[in-house]
Amino acid sequence: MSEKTIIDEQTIKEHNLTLDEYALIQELIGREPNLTELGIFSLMWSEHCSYKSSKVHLKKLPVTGKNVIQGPGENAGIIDIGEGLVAVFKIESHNHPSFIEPYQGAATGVGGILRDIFTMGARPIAAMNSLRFGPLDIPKNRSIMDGVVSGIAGYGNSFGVPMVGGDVYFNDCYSLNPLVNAFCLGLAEKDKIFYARAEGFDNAVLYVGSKTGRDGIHGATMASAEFGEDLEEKRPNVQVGDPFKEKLLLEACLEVMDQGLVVGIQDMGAAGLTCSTTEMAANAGTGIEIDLDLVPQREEGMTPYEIMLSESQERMLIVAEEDKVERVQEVFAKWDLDAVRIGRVTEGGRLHVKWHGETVVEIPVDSVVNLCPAYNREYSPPSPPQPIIENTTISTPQNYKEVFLKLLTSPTIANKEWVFRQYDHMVQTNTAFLPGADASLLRIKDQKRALAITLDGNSLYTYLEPRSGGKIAVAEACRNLACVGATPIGVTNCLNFGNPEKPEIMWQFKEVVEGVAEACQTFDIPVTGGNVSFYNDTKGVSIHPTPVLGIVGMVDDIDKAVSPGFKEEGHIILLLGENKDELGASEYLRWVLREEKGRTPQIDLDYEKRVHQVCLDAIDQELLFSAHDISEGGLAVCAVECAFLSPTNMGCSLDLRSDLRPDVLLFGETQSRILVTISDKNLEAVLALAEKHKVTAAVLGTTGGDTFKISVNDLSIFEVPVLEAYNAWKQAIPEYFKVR
Amino acid sequence: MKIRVLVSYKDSVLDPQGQTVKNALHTLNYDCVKDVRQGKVFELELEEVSPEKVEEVIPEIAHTVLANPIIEKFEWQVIEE
Amino acid sequence: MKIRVLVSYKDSVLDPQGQTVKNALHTLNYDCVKDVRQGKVFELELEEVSPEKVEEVIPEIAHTVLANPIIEKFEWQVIEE
Amino acid sequence: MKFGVVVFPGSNCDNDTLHAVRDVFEQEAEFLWHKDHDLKGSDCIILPGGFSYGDYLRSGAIARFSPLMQEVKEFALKGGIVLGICNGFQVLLELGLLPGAMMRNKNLKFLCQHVYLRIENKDTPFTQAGHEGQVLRIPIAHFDGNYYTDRKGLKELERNQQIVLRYTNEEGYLTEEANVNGSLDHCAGLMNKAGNVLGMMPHPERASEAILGSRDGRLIFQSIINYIHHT
Ligand SMILES: Nc1ncnc2c1ncn2[C@@H]1O[C@H](COP(=O)(O)OP(=O)(O)O)[C@@H](O)[C@H]1O
Ligand SMILES: [Mg+2]
Repeated sequence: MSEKTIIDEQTIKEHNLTLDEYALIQELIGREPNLTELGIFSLMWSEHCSYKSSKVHLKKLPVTGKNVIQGPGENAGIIDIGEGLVAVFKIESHNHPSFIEPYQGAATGVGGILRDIFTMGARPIAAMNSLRFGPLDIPKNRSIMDGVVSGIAGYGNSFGVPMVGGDVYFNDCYSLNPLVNAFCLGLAEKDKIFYARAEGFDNAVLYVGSKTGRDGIHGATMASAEFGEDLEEKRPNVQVGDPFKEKLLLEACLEVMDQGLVVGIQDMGAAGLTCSTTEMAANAGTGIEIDLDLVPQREEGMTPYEIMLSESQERMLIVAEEDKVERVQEVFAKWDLDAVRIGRVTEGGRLHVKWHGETVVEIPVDSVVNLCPAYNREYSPPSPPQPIIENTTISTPQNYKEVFLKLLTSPTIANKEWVFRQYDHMVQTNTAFLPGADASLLRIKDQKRALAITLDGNSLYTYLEPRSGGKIAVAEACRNLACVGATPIGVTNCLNFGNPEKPEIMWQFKEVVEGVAEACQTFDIPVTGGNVSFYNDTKGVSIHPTPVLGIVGMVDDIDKAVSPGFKEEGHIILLLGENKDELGASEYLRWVLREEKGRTPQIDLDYEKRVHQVCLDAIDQELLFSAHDISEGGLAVCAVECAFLSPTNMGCSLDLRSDLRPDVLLFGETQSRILVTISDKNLEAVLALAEKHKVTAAVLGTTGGDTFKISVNDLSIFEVPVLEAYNAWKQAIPEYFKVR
Repeated sequence: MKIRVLVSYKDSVLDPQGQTVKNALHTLNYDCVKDVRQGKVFELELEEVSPEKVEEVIPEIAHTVLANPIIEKFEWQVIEE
Repeated sequence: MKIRVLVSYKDSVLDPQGQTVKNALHTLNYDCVKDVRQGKVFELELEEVSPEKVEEVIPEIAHTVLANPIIEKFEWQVIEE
Repeated sequence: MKFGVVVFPGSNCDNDTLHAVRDVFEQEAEFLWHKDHDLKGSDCIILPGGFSYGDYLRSGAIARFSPLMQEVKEFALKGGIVLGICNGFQVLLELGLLPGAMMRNKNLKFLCQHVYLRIENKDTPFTQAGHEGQVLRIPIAHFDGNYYTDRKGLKELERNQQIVLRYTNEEGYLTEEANVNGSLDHCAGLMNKAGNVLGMMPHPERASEAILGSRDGRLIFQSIINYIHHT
């Protein structure tokens, strides 16, 4: 064996392995590993690849259901949607790279999630992204946001996947640790799904796509370590994405799949060749033998360590039968791509890597892929616990109009057009609802049915009450789907947390996962996959626990789907659900009163589900003109958004009756509420549906006029021209980016 | 005074644009072109600065604004006094 | 042999990218920067070509491929023999 | 009639365009591979949107060297109907079939949104189903759509009524704000002097079905179909 480096404690530490883990490695392979082998274990046993801290808790998520074809474990989850089609979807984080190099970090994040989808045989039909930044008055945060958004745009637009939605939240905790979570949905034919399995002894192992360079060596371990002062040094580990190559790769892969030339396929994302070879072999109970001299290389003099650990983008590993190799190569040549045989599938479950005629790696794949120790890390709630805040200590607004306009300028609430205008959200001509609706709606060509997708996750809730926040994240995503008329069919989730070695972070994690699990169970939706991103701490400060839920829903008849904007003057505005005395954890408290405190809204999942059912039934019976869920900013913001999203900035007047304080009533974020509009003649039918499902429903007002008016118990609270409110909402984010 | 700053990807970083240009040149039968790297050039017009100041300011500007030191390198020269 | 080709907008064409860089520099108080123009630089690695051939080929490549003569001009130089 | 939709590496509106002419307008239509030399008897060639060759170097700059573009050029010079949409428009400019060049959008950002266009010249194969001054709502999605030509070139364009579509506001006025990408003279769609080649930045194929929010793009395809049927 070459590369006889002595492996000392320092080396082990640099590879983010503990001494116990190292001892286990020695035991598993029956000798000292060499440096390349150590690198391989280090990658595959990193938190990012092995889920060693999260596994025990992730088991609590419900993963089964009658339509689940593939749950967690593969590159993406798969749900059978009938008529011979499957939906393939997944969410991934690219937080650390996006902080280091916002444009390329975010771009390659998009590239990675796209490959996860098309490696399974699905054509990506839509993408979304969930972003978290620090406050925009800090220039560094603006430049991160600018870079991230243009990076996502740069990659997605060129590749040709519509970026149809997402969410953006702002909080101090993301200042040195932005979050970039990328979601993608693909469609495939049920009988043309491909897995990462190296089946069939002696089948050829082909390397396709871009050449290998010294990119992002140790990217996966980087994503598994806290950033300290040595940030600068870790910097060169960022890759440059090539969306053009990726597009060619997509077309070539789908073509060889369509022609039945592929046995198994796996993208080379984080952990590159290492991950794809070992996982494909382990999944199939086989081994793989490759010769590194055959790997297309961009740079000279690369060592086996570098080649195996490189994270160069836009590459895939394909296993094909010997007599099909030539045809595979022809297809790739048509798309101007390399497809090079680098090895073969072997018996005996070992990864065998040769270089310059010598064996440089010889290890059991199972030990690398499946035998990483799982940790049940210590957890404990923070002490002291999060402070509760009593309404009585909160002063009521002097000037409601002013406060309301201010709330609309919170970047978390403000219009996100500055973001999504940079994304091609219409390519592929399936986008039936443009960004701005509660959920994005995608038609399926030649079908009545449509898919709806949404991302959600309010981390202020999960910070203050992790379990309840976890439930709410699921509930809100499902509510977004219900608002357009979609029934949820599957969940993917990205769990962004701090350092799991800290007991209070682990506690947050456990609580959130249990909350998410409970909600998914109640809504009866399977979790088909996701991603965990730990170590989102910079200089010892952790982000708020941030689960991002990506939920896919199905609309049976696209012509019945409903959007959030008011449609016509004189419609009745009806509230489904109840207003409660809950102001804690609200965006109003955070942005206007600068208090990140209080209890989160309490959620009754069963009631929530019934609210969705009322909405879904009403949409199915074509009783609703619009529906919009109440979330950040509360009832007032929800209603004014319906005005903004109407074709003409149509106003409304709300005449509320309530015993609640007006500020609580207007800005509180009680869950399980949907604001709908209906015509006079349908009022009774909708009320009957509400009664049937034991849901409270109340008429709040009517649409029309060009002002937004609210009164409570006949007392006028404020009135504002819709246009004035609209401008505040619309200009808030662009204002930060104006050249001064 | 006129300064020219050249910014390009570090040698180890993939340069998709340069590669694509190279391939295009090959289809046009310019086979003598073995490699292409593409970068950016900035021409800065400066006023009222001493040569010493320039020595200080330009690398600073290049490092913080014009180039992204994580993936890019730069060089600069005076092209007009 | 290494050739550097610089491509930039003709003087008559507005250069919004350069302007944006200039504005960014002004916000950072680099007031000495009066103007910025941004362009592209290509570094071509050539093999097996005579100097005469280079004189012929490079302007051709620059004119037909690297620059769009409607809006751009170019200059070139040998940077490594 | 038959449409040929050219596929370059990096084209990503090729399927959308084919869907529009073949499934929505029920015309014969086929993809044309950039490496081939065969127009397959098409009556109208469409260069679709996307990022041919990644738009590296310049938008459309490399696609123009594709083998098939020789045939397209000859086809156009003989009077064949050619429509370039978005990236296809950029290719036509680079190819020299249309005058001028594209620069980055004035705000230096990619722009995806609906815009309003006014038909400036209805006596063309591409707009004859409409009327002069008619305002269309069609989406754009591009980074380099800021049209430029020199003063002399512009005069020429105006003299020949070659600017077929202009960015306006909803009421059809040429406001600064409506000219989202900063194009010279609000140029959104440009024709050659002979009148058989049109380049337009907006995507008519994205506005050809009610479910997509607008059907105004149909006018362009309908005009071409009418035109071909009458010649
Ligand atoms: N990162 C993003 N990318 C694309 N669209 C976004 C993004 N963030 C927000 N949007 C769009 O803006 C709209 C409003 O966003 P948000 O305020 O987060 O809505 P909500 O919480 O009600 O779902 C949504 O339709 C969403 O799709
Ligand atoms: Mg919502």
